[in-house]
Amino acid sequence: MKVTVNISLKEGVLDPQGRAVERSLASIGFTEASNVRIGKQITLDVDAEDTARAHQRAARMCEQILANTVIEDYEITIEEDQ
Amino acid sequence: MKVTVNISLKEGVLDPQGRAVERSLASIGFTEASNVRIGKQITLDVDAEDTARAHQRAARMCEQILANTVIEDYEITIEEDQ
Amino acid sequence: MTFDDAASMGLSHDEWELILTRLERVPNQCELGIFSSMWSEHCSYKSSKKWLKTLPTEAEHVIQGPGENAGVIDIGDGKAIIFKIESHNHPSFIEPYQGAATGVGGILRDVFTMGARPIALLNALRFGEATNEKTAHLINGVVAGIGGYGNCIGIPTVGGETNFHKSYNGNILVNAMAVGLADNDKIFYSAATGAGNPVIYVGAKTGRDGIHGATMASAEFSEETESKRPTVQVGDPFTGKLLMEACLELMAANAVLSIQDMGAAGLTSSSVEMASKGGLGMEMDLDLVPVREDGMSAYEIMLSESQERMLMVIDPAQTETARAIFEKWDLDFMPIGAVTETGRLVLKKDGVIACDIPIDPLVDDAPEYDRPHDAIKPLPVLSARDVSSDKSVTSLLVELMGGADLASRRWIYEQYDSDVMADTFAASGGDAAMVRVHGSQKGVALSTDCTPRYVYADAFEGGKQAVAESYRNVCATGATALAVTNNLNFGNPERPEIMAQIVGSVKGMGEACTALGTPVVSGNVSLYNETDGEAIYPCPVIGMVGTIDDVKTAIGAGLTGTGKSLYVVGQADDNDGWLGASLVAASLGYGDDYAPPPVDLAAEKAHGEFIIQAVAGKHILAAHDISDGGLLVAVAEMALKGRQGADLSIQPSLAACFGEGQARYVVVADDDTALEAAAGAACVPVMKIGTVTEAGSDGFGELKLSGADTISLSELFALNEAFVPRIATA
Amino acid sequence: MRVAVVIFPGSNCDRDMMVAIERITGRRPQMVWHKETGLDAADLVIVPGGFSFGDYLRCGALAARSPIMEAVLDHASRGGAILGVCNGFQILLETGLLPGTLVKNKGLKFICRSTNLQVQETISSPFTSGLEAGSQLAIPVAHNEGNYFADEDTLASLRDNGQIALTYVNGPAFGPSNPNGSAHDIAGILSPNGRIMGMMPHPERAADPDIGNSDGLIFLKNAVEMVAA
Ligand SMILES: Nc1ncnc2c1ncn2[C@@H]1O[C@H](COP(=O)(O)OP(=O)(O)O)[C@@H](O)[C@H]1O
Ligand SMILES: [Mg+2]
Repeated sequence: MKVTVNISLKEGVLDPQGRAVERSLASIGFTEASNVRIGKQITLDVDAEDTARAHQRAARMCEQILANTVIEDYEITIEEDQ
Repeated sequence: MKVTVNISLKEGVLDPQGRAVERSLASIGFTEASNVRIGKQITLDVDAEDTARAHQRAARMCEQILANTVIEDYEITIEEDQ
Repeated sequence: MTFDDAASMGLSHDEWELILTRLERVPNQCELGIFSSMWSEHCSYKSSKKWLKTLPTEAEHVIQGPGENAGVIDIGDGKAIIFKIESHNHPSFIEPYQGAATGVGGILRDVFTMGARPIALLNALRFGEATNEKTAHLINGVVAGIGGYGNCIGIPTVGGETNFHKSYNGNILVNAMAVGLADNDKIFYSAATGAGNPVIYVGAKTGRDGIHGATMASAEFSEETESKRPTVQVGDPFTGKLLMEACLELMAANAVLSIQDMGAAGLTSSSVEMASKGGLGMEMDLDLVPVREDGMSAYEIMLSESQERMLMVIDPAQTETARAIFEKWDLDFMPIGAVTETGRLVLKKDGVIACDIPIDPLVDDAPEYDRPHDAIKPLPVLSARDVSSDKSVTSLLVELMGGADLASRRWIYEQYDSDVMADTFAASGGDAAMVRVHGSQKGVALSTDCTPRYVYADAFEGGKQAVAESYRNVCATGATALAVTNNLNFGNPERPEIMAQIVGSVKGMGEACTALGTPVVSGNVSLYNETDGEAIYPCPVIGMVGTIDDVKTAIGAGLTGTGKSLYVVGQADDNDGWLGASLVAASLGYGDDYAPPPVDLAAEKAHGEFIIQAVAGKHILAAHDISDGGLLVAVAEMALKGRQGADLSIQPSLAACFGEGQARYVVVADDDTALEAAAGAACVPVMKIGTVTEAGSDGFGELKLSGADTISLSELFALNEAFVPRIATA
Repeated sequence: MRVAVVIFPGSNCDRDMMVAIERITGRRPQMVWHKETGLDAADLVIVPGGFSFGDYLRCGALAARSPIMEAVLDHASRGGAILGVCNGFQILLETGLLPGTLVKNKGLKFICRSTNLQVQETISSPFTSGLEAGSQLAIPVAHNEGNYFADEDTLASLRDNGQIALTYVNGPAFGPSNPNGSAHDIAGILSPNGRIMGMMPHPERAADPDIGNSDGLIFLKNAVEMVAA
């Protein structure tokens, strides 16, 4: 199963990277962009009998290694294999 | 408008981080995970009259700065403000 | 507000009553938050103040002792070195990367606030034992965080020390030291001056990060705190770099009257300290503070610990110059208030007064406790005759060098940029690190040290030893030690046995600093390092600074000069050796309940000065102090570093090889007669212990010991290098 | 001979490079802030190391879009000589002046240590022509993303055109000779016309015999002399 994990900084946590990118965007003329936040998108294949199980395992992976749950939130989406 | 840009490495481009994550996942028992790839997810607000325009501007941003189109692909999704 | 609110902010009942008396009314939440932060252990040093006052802080070369953002010493040629060490223990346990990174950022601000360009970073780290499940995660995060900040901002991290011990399983220590260089007549202080002068906020915007970090650093840990996970401060070294450059540029333009970084307790402690030191008041409009989140209350703005911010009072005529500099560096620059004559801290928020309190009580009435402390009970001396082992000294050497205490720290220090600024003469991997004063030949020698097991066994001797070891590390390069900074890491001071450690080690440290002529010019105290009632091993870290006139004359610890003689300086024969609290004794099952090696300060000084002379007189080609592990370990370390071998004639006994007697060095003599003559003239005992031998085809030498097996140094090297990477990737 | 050193917010090897160049030429190079737009007819433009814009987004990405880079591109199009070191190399890749990309080190960690470099046989270039092919230089690296990557065709053409200038080789330094996993052990490459070079190791940090190593000085001195020639 194709699993996508989106990892983003928790609200209120400083995102220095987002801030720097926002400034650069503005400086080259993209003044309409604001609130830039930069997170990660991890994609992986998970061998599991069903989506529920894949979701459960992916959540475990996030808790243990993929996300830094002190400062990050994660969101899992699953696409069944065709 | 809320714009989400997902940036991923083109196929064939080396992803040492993805490989390392895959190895550490396996080492702590997540042997069902494979093909781990690490990309970015950038979210931003774009001030634009309509989705088409927001999309066009976001694509410009990607081409000019957000993605390195030599090695990265990008995908834009737009959510209209409520 | 009620006492319950006060208690939830960590205030005692007496402290609450005192606030009511001083204000003659009940404080509001913002005011109470300000009192609780200013009176927290972290900001007020209420448990340690009484003892810190006993430390020697003066000398002719001291320009500024404790009390400012950092200590300042004169190093001649119109230059000053500004330095300090600080802990970030609790945040680093919760979020190792960001905790360590913000620790580095914070200590750098302390140094450039005073007008210095930072030129070096060091650290002192304590992790739990290798088998602890959290150790790998913590060491990876902390080391990456230290590097993440220091590498990015472009200050070389040149040294440090690392220990592993089970007492740190639930409470690691992350102490960071920053060293800066300034002109000795261009030092900036924090005392506010001139009623009516503008108070300017510069740097990053304020968010809800780490609110009440100062009080968190003053509380014990429990499993519960760990799950509470307060908002973690995130470091932004990029903004830190811009802020550093902008501040230094502004100082060069002579626009700054007083300046203070926002560290623990953020805007609260910076404004209160500036006003208090200037004997003045301060008025600020919090609506003008640049914020990055909506709806922040006065309380939140005052207590936020967002990083990369500064508060300053500037010359009003220079406001536009100042603004232009900050604009160039893309940083916020905002006049938010003015210095007043009232002696009060007055804050406005949403057009109304949010706080109006006298400043004096925040500083002067901060409680000072004389906490009860147990007497130090002398421990039995472990006699060498009572220690035996069926293992050979060579197998013990291999065991020690491949274990947690003595294994190479390369995996750690290769993650630090130690060369940026292109003035690094010697970085990690030897005794003291050495950086050159830019544009001159002068070298600054730097070392951080503490041996917690000695302090645990005998706080007084252990406190002395931390200073002595740091001193030796500096002397071993040929540099003269000048002054120290210290970071006192202990458990809960409300327990008499912990307080005894604090009192004992401060006394020992003070005595050593006096005897060695190295006053304490700055420092930091971190208490309540406990988890679920288990205290850490006491860890009063010393950061030592010395100088040498010409870096090119400094020597290293690596063996060099095939055929040259090896000597021990500080010892005349090898019939005895101190085994109590030594590494070899621990490995043989004799715990830490024996007296640690006593420190003879007069000998330390005499031997240190002899080494400096011997370096200057070119009598010695290499030197290494004897510390953890004793003589044989010292020689093995020199051999590994210099990639040469040694033929030794010492007794293959436990005491001779592994005794940890103090005030000793191993040196390579250029000329035996000359060295012996110099030693005789200085009345310093020396003992010839062998010769330097050539490296073999594998690039390493061998260690030969009469009456014992020969040790292959390439094998020893592999073992010595393997430990840290192995536990870090566990 | 005029040398210009470009400075971005977050550059941190600009001063080191300035000192090294001054030692060679006896003159302080022109130090150019990223918001400027002109390069005063420099003969050699150096993009130094550091963490321009915090290395946020991608190393070198934000710097590559700075105003001064127009002038740098202009200089390049006129056949001007450019040297990018470390972050400067990353910036030159982001602008497309050099092919390929630098990804995270194989060990995923920042690495700071000395490396041993071998000068390769290359096309005619001011950066290599005075150095003997096969000779070695000990120059330190300090980076997180120095793992050179390009597709097979690009790598083949780099090799066939003689655009590989420096490679990591075995030497006395501890650890594997290739510190970051770079393809073909690449430490530095040239543009097709040889006028632009990018390298990960820091020659300006090994440019002072008083603190122990001057192989970087040899490299920089040669570059300065050859550009001037
Ligand atoms: N956390 C660290 N950061 C940087 N360097 C370190 C660190 N830990 C140890 N080192 C380096 O490793 C070497 C050995 O450390 P240590 O055994 O504490 O030395 P010593 O016994 O001489 O004080 C020293 O050069 C020291 O600077
Ligand atoms: Mg030492």
